[in-house]
Amino acid sequence: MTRPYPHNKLHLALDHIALARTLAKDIVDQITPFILSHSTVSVERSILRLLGIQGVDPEGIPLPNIIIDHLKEHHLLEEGAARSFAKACLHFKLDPQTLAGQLACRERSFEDLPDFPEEQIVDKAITLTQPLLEQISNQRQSREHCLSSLGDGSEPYLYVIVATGNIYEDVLQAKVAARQGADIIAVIRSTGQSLLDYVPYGPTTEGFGGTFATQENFRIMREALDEVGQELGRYIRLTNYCSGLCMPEIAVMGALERLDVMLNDSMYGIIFRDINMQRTFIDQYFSRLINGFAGIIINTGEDNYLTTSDALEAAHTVLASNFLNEQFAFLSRIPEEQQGLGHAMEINPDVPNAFLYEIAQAQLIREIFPRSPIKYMPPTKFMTGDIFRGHVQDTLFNVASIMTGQSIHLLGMLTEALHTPLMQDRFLSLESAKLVFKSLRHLQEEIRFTTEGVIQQHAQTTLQKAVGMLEEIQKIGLFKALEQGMFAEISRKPTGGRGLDGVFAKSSKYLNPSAWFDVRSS
Amino acid sequence: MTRPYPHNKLHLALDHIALARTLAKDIVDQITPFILSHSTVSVERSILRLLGIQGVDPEGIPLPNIIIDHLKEHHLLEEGAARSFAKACLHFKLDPQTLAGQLACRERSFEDLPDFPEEQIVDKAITLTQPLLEQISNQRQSREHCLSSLGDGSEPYLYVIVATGNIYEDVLQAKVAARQGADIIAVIRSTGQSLLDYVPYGPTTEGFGGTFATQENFRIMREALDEVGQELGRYIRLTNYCSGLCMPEIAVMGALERLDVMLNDSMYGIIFRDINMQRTFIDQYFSRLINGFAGIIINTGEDNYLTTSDALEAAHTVLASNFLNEQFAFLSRIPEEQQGLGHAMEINPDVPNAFLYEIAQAQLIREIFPRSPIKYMPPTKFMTGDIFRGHVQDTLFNVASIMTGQSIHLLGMLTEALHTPLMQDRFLSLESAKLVFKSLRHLQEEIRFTTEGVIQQHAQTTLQKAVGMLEEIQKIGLFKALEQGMFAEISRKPTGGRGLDGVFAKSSKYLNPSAWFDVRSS
Amino acid sequence: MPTIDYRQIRPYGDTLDDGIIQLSFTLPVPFGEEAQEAARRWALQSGFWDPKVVVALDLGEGFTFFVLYACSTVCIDFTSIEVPKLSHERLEKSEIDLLIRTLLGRKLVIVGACIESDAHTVGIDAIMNMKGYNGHKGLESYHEIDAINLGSQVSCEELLTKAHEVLADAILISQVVTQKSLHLQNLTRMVELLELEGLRDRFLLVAGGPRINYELAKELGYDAGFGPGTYAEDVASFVLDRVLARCVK
Amino acid sequence: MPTIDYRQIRPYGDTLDDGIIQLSFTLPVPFGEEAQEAARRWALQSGFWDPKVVVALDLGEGFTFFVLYACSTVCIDFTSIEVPKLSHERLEKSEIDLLIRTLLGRKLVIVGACIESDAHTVGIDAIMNMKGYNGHKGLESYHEIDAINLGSQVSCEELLTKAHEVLADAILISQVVTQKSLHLQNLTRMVELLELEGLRDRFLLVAGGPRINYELAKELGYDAGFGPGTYAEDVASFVLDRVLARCVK
Ligand code: B12
Ligand code: B12
Ligand SMILES: Cc1ncc(COP(=O)(O)O)c(C=O)c1O
Ligand SMILES: Cc1ncc(COP(=O)(O)O)c(C=O)c1O
Repeated sequence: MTRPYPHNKLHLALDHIALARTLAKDIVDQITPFILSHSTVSVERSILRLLGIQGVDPEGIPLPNIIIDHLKEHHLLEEGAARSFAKACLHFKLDPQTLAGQLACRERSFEDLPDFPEEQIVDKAITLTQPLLEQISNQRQSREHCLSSLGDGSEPYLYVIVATGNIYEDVLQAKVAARQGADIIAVIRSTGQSLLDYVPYGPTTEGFGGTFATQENFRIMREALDEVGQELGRYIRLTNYCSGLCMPEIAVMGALERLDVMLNDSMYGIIFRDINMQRTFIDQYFSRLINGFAGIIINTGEDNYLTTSDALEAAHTVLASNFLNEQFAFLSRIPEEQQGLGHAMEINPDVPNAFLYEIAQAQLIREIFPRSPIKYMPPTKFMTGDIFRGHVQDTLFNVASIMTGQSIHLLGMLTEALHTPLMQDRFLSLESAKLVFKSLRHLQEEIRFTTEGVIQQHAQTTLQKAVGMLEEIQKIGLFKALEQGMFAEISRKPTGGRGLDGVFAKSSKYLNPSAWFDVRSS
Repeated sequence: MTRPYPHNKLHLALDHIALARTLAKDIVDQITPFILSHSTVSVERSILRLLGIQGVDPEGIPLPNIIIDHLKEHHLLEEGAARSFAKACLHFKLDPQTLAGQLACRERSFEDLPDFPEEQIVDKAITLTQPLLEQISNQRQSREHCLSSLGDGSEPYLYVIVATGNIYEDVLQAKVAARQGADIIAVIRSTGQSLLDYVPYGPTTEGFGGTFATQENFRIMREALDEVGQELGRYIRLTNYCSGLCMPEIAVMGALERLDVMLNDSMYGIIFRDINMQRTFIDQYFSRLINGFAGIIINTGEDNYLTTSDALEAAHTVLASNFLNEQFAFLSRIPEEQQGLGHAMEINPDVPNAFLYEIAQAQLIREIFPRSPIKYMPPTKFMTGDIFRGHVQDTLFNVASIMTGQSIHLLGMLTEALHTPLMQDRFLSLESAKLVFKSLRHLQEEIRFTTEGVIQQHAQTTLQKAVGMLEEIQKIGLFKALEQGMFAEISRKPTGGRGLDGVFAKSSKYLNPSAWFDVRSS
Repeated sequence: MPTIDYRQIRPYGDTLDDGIIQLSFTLPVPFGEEAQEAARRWALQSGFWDPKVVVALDLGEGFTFFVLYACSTVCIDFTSIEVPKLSHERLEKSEIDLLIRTLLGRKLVIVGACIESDAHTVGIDAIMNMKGYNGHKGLESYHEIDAINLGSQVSCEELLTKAHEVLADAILISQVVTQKSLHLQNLTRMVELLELEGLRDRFLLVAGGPRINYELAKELGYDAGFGPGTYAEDVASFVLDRVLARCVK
Repeated sequence: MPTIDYRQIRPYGDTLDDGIIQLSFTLPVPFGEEAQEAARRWALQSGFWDPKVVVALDLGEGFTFFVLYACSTVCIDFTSIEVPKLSHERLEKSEIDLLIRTLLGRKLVIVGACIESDAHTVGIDAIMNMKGYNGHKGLESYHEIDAINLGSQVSCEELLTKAHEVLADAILISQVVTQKSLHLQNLTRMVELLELEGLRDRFLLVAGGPRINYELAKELGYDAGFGPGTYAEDVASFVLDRVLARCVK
């Protein structure tokens, strides 16, 4: 598959698609002023990381957290952490990391820093972030270089997860998977990390259902994949989760360590982790600025809606949300080519003709987002302990994917209902996908859908319903829509959930670091 | 699927199809005089069975074999066994079974029987076969009755094999399979039975890779399937092998015990069992007269070609042979609705786009034989010991089948490369096929093939090549074609192979029992 | 027909008592004939006979994957198996509401949550939320039940506090993530907390999740446990039965 | 990185030495919780720990199918494994022809067949016929080899007669059907026939087929055995090596 996707097999009404985009933009525009006028503790921590601050104190608390507490204590946060550090560096003539260390052992305080001319502060701030922003740019170039010199897999990319909880076992399994043909390796995060309001530090070997996302773990895995990729003559992409209460910080860490793909949704945390929506909208905006700048493909999480809602009834909510994620991404200047919008094959296989509806939905997303490296998720909800049946369901998923030109193909595992993948599960899954993709490689170009058939009609109806839903949201606003449980049938309150206490209004003196990305990403 | 198959998706040239049929008819016509003027020991034995003769002598030799030896000894065979028995019954005023018993213990001989007026002999022969022919008619009606009262599965029919070697384990497994949704149960024959020039007798529990085909085994299985079918409210069809040196006898046995489907090819024995071709052509003709009369669906064995030849290169040989089998069937007055022509999905899955070619070939056979309950065979040759991979290959096979409207769908087994199916293998396979068929039920109607695409072109080329092959055969004759190894790349000589000594020319006094079927089947 | 001796049950491949089973596993040894032999020896040493390594596949990095068929000689006495089961009757929604009204005379109060780091609410929602599961309405839809679903990632302390506050009859806990026996840790934590506070007998304690069953839950110190395929009425029947039993005492 | 102790190898699930394996089998017991418990007990009795019956499915007629994951404690000493292998060098077609010409000085004569009831000729054809297999030409294509393929369902007697008649150096036998160990019976029959006639040492005797390997063939009294993935040159190299060795003797 080469994007943009060229076919128009569903006879979709182009004006419906345009209308949906206008509505989605409107909805995002409604909350943009709020987003731009606020920041959060995690945004500020990520700015500290961009200044080069890392490490933990003797008790293991990350320096960025300690500093934010300090700034908060002295009511300096509203001006932005960057301003305090620019001033402190100018004043103490020390680098941020040294200053951070001193702050951490209470050898120094930022209280009562003398003021400097605004221009000097801005200049300092820019100079301070220069090295890491350059490192990010270099990583981006490095990726582009590897892709062009080593070569890339072909779409649909084979994407598998490792989730042993131990980064070293993960590395081993990731390498095994790469040798077997995986194009993308995702390291799944430990259960519960998303609700931590700090990022763990160093290499870790004890996670549940996943491995902690730490910068060191990112580095270790990146190195391993570069090594095996070099050997295989194929660049192996690395994925992690830019999600949860530390979304922006993880974006920085990922950008620095050359992750290639990040799970990064504008609303997932709200809906599935009960993170406060104000917090999330601000965090996602900033994290996406970084992802966009770093050339990282974001993956959105609409597939998750279908784990709590019925995949047939809620098909349009996925599409509507894709439109919103697209507009949120545009707001952070992420181009379509970096927007891996998510969707899934989750219809109950007991529904007669389930596959036809799946094809309709998959093709619909493909055609509406022709430039997006859309992410297609395998059956999970209706997987059972019968691994043989599961292998069949996954085979049909592979067929659907290659038939509809998906881009990022998450491999289904025959043991989905049982455990995070064993080494052999991943192997069997890769073998299956490779077989199907090879065998059906050009099926897509060989078939047309019957005019006004079930497939076309289901796709058209889904689009119509999505437009209807967006119209509704545009009227009531996104906050209200979330309160009404319009996504995944889960309702959240604007002031409920975790992390609201980390949100604050920027003061008029706030030093806005997002401007930096403007310059560089253009 | 309802037959005749309504679509024309491949843009096949109808005149090519017509030409192929004309050529095939010509080829069959060329050897028809030979077929009609000859008979074989097995044809004669089957006539004895139609007279009601069964059982074995104290040494276990079937009475029909003993009698044929007797007739041969006294040069009576050329006149047909029916004539001798008609005369003997008239003379001794005993029934055929009693006479047969007496012949067997040499209490009596047919040597020097007095002659009777021709009309009286013909009448007697007809009267003698009346009861069993009626039993066959009744079985046929009984099947029709069950199908309409109990109900039938829907196409593609789920066809599984049992092959434990022990009829009682077979019965158990057949019932289990029926409960799991199987529409057709085939009892596979023991390795080597096809080369026996007699049919074993009674219930058997010792076979290798299959269970002996005996009339008693047929009866036991029929009874079991009727029982479970009654309970399930679905008629379960029974299949066996009408093939090998005893082809015509097995046809009689199957007709009497209400088998529904018979593996019954015009050339399989020649090619794959090295049975003499003269013997085979005569035997298959007579066996098909019976199958046709009994309302039994025959299944041809072209799928086997692809176990020795490459499925892509030899695709046209399958089609050409299908045309021949069709004409041979017509010669025996078997209507299209009883002609389950065989083909298979056997392309090496390592061939890029293998699935497209498979679809092309499957759709081709479907469209060319729109009324035939075509039989579609699963991957066998490229199955490996990797049962998980095998399950994927079989899933693709299931997809291909439902996408192209196949009629009789032989289930692939994940353990194909390993052993005859375990109970659980069959179950997993049925589960897979049911899932795929339910999920993709109407996919067929939802897709069209791209004009001049790979699929259409491959189908058209295959048809052209088949026409070419038939033209060649028409020129050289079928015997020569077989000698040249045009099918399955296996070459056989007209006077080579097994069973030629059982062939004889009918004398002018030969009493032709085929006439009986004419009357009844019309 | 083969006759089965239920005192001596063996795996069935295609003939009674043939003992055939299928296995697959990975060994951390490099692909090759020696690897194959290692797999065969593993099977022999595990007590199987006639093991057939039907495929050995190179996973890379010094790992090999195997599929085997083998014969087992292990026999099970099926006649001796007794599975502990819930003793009460399973009632329907309307019956439950009626019994609460007539026999208990007040609402039944039930709190539930998916505790600690676990965020899989679909299971507990299936039991508690209005909508229910597979056409079986959840506890919220029962007139005579006060059902309070706290959702996901609720700490044991929070859950206990809530149970106190609403004077709950029963506490329902869902645990779905089982990797490294996390569910056992979390479930045990709750029991310990209750015991610590001397409250173990104050509430009926019920666990549920894909790897939970009655036996396991009892072992962990719960009053009952429910696995896949549970509906609200199963849980409500049980809770009501026990609450009524307590009232009588 | 986990370091592997090759003297103690255990199955690998997702962590070194976790011992995880997958099993599936059928028990002749009616579906239900008792069946599930029977499967669990079977696994425990087979020596596995923490067996998880992840699915139990009703096959009907009193049979139940199970999938299990369990942990194995069996360790294998990988360092002690030695697989007997062919001792000679594997040569290419052209080398073989050259060596026959130069060292043997006459044609090598090889007869082959698929014996007794077995009709699976694809394997023996792959070795003997002109066309060969997977791009590896068969013995018929070798200038210096007289290869006579008798085809399928050839009785042992017939094959032996032919071998005599052509003064064969080697007899190749293919056996594919293995149900109820039919292949072992047939292969043994051939050896016995040769021994009976005092001819065992007259011919090199080579077996092949999907379930044949060197070790098994040796046990059965053959000179060598070849399994899946064999090509003509493998067999020819072996035969030539042994024939030359005899000449030298
Ligand atoms: C849906 C789903 C999710 C959704 C959850 C959405 C939500 N709001 O619940 C999302 C996408 C968010 C998710 C996330 C994760 N998931 Co998840 N998820 C699943 C999935 C696909 C289905 C689970 C489900 O909904 N089943 C349907 C319900 C109805 O079944 P049930 O829970 O068994 O409930 C029934 C009974 O058990 C019982 N029951 C359940 N609870 C209770 C309680 C009581 C009191 C009673 C009486 C009865 C009862 O009644 C219910 C109805 O009959 C499974 C795989 C699968 N097919 O099972 C993986 C799975 C459970 N997830 C898994 C993992 C690892 C995760 C993550 C940790 C991955 C990660 N690192 O990011 C995250 C983090 C979640 C977290 N912090 O816990 C693993 C767990 C592995 C293991 N055995 O430990 C699974 C098995 C997938 C896998 N193979 O890796 N997941
Ligand atoms: C093709 C095939 C057929 C064809 C055979 C055509 C022919 N002319 O050979 C047909 C359709 C006729 C057939 C029929 C039957 N078959 Co069949 N068949 C197969 C199939 C699909 C492939 C076998 C094959 O060709 N493999 C490819 C060759 C190249 O591999 P190979 O034989 O292993 O050979 C290689 C090596 O082993 C080695 N080798 C082999 N022989 C020799 C000899 C020497 C000397 C050397 C050095 C090397 C060597 O070199 C070869 C090349 O590398 C298998 C299933 C499978 N996928 O394996 C079933 C299979 C072998 N058949 C089976 C059965 C049961 C039958 C029947 C008995 C069924 C029946 N009752 O009707 C019949 C009867 C046949 C008979 N009398 O023997 C079973 C055997 C079960 C068992 N383990 O016992 C199998 C496994 C299918 C199954 N799962 O049920 N079959
Ligand atoms: C967009 C997105 N973010 C995050 C996650 C994972 O959850 P957590 O944030 O708890 O690691 C998912 C899960 O699939 C997801 O889709
Ligand atoms: C037409 C036909 N006859 C017979 C057989 C079986 O062989 P045998 O006659 O040896 O039982 C097959 C095998 O698939 C077949 O296709």
